[in-house]
Amino acid sequence: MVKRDVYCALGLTDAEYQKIEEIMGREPSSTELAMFSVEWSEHCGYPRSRSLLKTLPQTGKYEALVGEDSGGIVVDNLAIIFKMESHNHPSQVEPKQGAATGVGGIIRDIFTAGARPIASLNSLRFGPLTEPYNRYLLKGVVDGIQFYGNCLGVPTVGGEVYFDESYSGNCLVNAMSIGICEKDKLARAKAVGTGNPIMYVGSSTGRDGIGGCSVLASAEFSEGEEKRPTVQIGDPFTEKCLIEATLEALETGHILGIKDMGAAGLTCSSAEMAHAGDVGMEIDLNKVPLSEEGMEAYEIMMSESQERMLACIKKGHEDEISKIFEKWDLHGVIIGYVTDDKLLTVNYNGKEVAKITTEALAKAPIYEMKSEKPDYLDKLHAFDIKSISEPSDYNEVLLKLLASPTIASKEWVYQQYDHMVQTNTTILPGSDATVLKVKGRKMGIAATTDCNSRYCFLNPHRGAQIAVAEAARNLVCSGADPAAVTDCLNFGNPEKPDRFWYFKNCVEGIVDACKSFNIAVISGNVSFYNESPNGAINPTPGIGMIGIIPDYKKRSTQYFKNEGDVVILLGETKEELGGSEYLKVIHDRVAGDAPELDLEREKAVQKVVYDVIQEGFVNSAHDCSEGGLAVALAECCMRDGLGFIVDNLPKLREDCLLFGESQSRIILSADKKIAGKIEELAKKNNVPFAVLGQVDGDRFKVGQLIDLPLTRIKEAWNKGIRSYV
Amino acid sequence: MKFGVVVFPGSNCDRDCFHVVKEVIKQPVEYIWHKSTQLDHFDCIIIPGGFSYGDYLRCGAIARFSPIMDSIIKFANDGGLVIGICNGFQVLLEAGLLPGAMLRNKNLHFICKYVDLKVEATASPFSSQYKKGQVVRIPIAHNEGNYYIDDKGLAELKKNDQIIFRYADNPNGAVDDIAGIVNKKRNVLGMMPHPERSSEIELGSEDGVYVFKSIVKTLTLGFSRSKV
Amino acid sequence: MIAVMYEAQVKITLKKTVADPQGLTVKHALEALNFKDVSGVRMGKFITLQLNSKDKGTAEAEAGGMCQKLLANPIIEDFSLEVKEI
Amino acid sequence: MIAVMYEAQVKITLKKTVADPQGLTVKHALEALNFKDVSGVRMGKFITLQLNSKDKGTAEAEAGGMCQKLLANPIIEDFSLEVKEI
Ligand SMILES: Nc1ncnc2c1ncn2[C@@H]1O[C@H](COP(=O)(O)OP(=O)(O)O)[C@@H](O)[C@H]1O
Ligand SMILES: [Mg+2]
Repeated sequence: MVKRDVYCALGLTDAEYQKIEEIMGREPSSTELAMFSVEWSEHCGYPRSRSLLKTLPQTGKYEALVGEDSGGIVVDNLAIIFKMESHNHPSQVEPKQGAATGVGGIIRDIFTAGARPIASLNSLRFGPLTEPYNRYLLKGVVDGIQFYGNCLGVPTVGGEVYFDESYSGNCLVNAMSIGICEKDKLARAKAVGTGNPIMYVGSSTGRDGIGGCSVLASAEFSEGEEKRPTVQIGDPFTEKCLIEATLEALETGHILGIKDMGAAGLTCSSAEMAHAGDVGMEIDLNKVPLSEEGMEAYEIMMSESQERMLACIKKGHEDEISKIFEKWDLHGVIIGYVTDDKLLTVNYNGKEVAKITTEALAKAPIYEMKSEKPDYLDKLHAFDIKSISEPSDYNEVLLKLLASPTIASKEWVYQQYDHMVQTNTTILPGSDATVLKVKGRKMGIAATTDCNSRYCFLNPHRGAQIAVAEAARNLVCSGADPAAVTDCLNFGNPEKPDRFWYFKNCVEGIVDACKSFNIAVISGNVSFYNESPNGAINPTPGIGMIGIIPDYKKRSTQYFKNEGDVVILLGETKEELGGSEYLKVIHDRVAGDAPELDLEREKAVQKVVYDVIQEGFVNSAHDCSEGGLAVALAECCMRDGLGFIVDNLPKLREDCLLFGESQSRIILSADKKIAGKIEELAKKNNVPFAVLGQVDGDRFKVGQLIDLPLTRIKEAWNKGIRSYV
Repeated sequence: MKFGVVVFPGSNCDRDCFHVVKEVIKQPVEYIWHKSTQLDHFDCIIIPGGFSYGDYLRCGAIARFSPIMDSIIKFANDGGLVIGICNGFQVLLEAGLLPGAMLRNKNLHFICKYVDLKVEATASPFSSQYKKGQVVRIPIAHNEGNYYIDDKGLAELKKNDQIIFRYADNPNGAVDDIAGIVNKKRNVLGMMPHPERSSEIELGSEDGVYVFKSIVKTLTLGFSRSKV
Repeated sequence: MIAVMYEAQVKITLKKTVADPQGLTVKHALEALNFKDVSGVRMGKFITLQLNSKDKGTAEAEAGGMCQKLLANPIIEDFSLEVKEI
Repeated sequence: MIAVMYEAQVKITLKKTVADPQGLTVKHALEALNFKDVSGVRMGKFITLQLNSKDKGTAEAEAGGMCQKLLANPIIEDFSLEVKEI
């Protein structure tokens, strides 16, 4: 009789255990129990989120590939595969290796689809840098990403870093990766053809992260340490060899299906490959290459050792394939074969240790979760701007905001990442979005990640919409047409109704926004239980978005380029401060409602900007985000050291005007003579258009409010993060 | 004229170098797997950047013992042109084809950014197409680019005019701002910056392409190693 | 400068339970170089600390504290310590 | 698998003449943590080799060879070696 504490330790509830006994029609073996526990964990089976995730749009204006480990789009026969994934809990415990193995995992998802990884991004969130452990986390995580990504030769070209109290005790590390291949070269994550051999490839299996994905990832951090995982050392060298070997092996056309052994390792890859192919699978654990002695069957099935994959090979070509992996000093051994009984049969030491229908494993139960709006929100929304006194010295306020780590330069971070390898990066990190060229094509691929979780905390539905809108805005500012989304949904404990209410509303927000932009959500990832003793993190529906530039030569950056160019603001600045960085940093308040968002206006603004860049009318384009108009203007000056004079400002309460975070605003710079043409286009799409002033000299002048030398602006912005590391 | 790009397990700039030779300077080029030892039909061997063997233990330390290295040493001793970029430079140091060693960057961080280089010597097969004293923009991307050599060795380098590139603003602590050197015979170049990353204007600079053009020039001028 | 009186030698090794990919790669390299006897390689750190503590006991306590607080990562590493007069 | 009989502990240190920026940074970090007694820090490598050599002499010779050939770079590093039965 399986003791209660056993399956509880595995993270299974009584109800789940009952269900398992029903399915099996008998008492499960310990191996079977372990397999269920990992497959039914939120991490693998999404029992608490699946019903909502189904509502995400799977089609859009670009041909979308959805459904397998990673998704993508197809643009004239080029498949662009991408996905974002979280590695939050491991990183909180051991930042360097946690982040490193996170990068490794997401990149495996890309090349197991047959695509060569061409770029990575990362979205990072920590508590305030005033706390030593948060500084340790920032340094460790960045070190882990550079250690792994640089070694692989996949450029890390973008991302974001936010700081907020809610991440103290539970940082977020979301890694995104992009890969490309000819559409007909795409690989599937399924097993097919009774009798075809199943091959284990990569490094050997040890007792790494056993139970990690169910026990670790689905238990919130109660005073951190107890739930310590068995941390793993990332092995980027082996992963690099794995990339080359896998792509070489796929070239032969004899690999019918292949899947990463990520969370839940062999259990997940075997069960899900079989289920996806509507077949069964029989494997012999004695054939699995082991790095430790005396491993139990359940340990081998649950091991999360990194840099491993499972492949289904066309019968008769085993040797050809394993030779390729051996050439790269990797294992390539047959451990089983495809059956027609739709059962996953696992043998060890001559005994059958598990026999489960793949359906039961791959289709975790779905739970309807209670959802309830937290009562504090109405009070927060009641916030009245008049309760905030207007600052007397706007120079000081601006410098303070520029030095706030969330806004400050991220150069210290991305300079540690090789962002140039593969020689496709035509817009380096630092501007709104990166732009990669594709060798042999005219087309460019732009990528960004965005999410303001403070907005989501104040208004999850609109906050999530803004995340999508801002990502699209960043792409448009670089000259791209927003094409598709991957999401990484980081939330607290879904069993708490208020947390789930946030999750539900954020998902709905993403759905609305993506439908409005007519773009598909092609892949994603859910990370629940992001909580610490001081409560849940801000709801953080990270949005990774890529855009397409028909001709990468028509790309744009955010930097002012020519003295005398006029500085133009598209969009409307409203009297709002809710959730702004200004309110937080200067007045230490998190209050109000998220900024208003009119998706129709947003699209109109983006259309105008896309068109003027295509027409070659503008010399720079930059969206207003955290810190509002003043900070955005400052960011336009940072690279080329050109200042400006803004003398024509809308009449508005001054702090709202300078630092309010009204959405759908973009700053352009262009030759005087062309301003008229831009104005026409704006009028035609009834987008508010204003010439604020002009690029000029080396000072930063905004009406009577701000007058600073660029050197001081830069200094503040550059020291924001560096002064802590 | 034929270029060869060496591929060690873990090399990751091999495809970038291959691309520049084939598509930018439009010369014949082949990959050379680190286990092959046949180099006779090559005129210039490129040891690319990356993380050969993960840079485990020490950058370039393990790659230095790949089967191909004995052939490369012979190729170099016979006067063949060999260029090691970044990790390739580190391999050449470990192999003793160039003097000195690499230490960790002074700031202890990986640094990826464009830097200004001063061309110190144009009398080499790799820099003839630059002007002496010219300042060029070529990116670096490394963890261990802090070049070390003892005073005696440094004096040698200077005496023989072996320093080809210096950093205008030393990013990594390298002795005497050294970014690239040649051997005494001047047929082996090692440089930390990545010329292949600055050979197309869309990438921000074309200054690096002249390293490759210099090689082509040298070879077309009938430079040929004594086939032993 | 105060005369240095003690030297602490700190050996930092990966916990037995943690796999060491670097060590494995180095092992393969050694085998390829025909060092046949090697059956395992583990990579670690060796740190030498110069201490001007008032006595050996203090030096040991100090060094131990440094290992726990900064030098070793208790989650994946073990350390051992040896202090001698110099 | 052959029973492992010897363990070689290899200490690899930077030559005195070579500057050690990492050691310096660690020293500053330690001072910042209020470890006042520390007057110098040098970072090195600690490598453990498992050897199934036929006798201690062979083990020492083998390990020494490994250090000279691969594990240490004589231009910047010194190594010391200790072999014991296990
Ligand atoms: N973690 C990171 N890794 C790489 N690049 C980053 C990271 N964080 C920020 N960046 C880069 O810094 C620049 C500014 O980031 P951010 O302030 O988030 O821009 P925006 O507000 O326009 O989204 C962008 O180019 C971004 O790609
Ligand atoms: Mg932006």
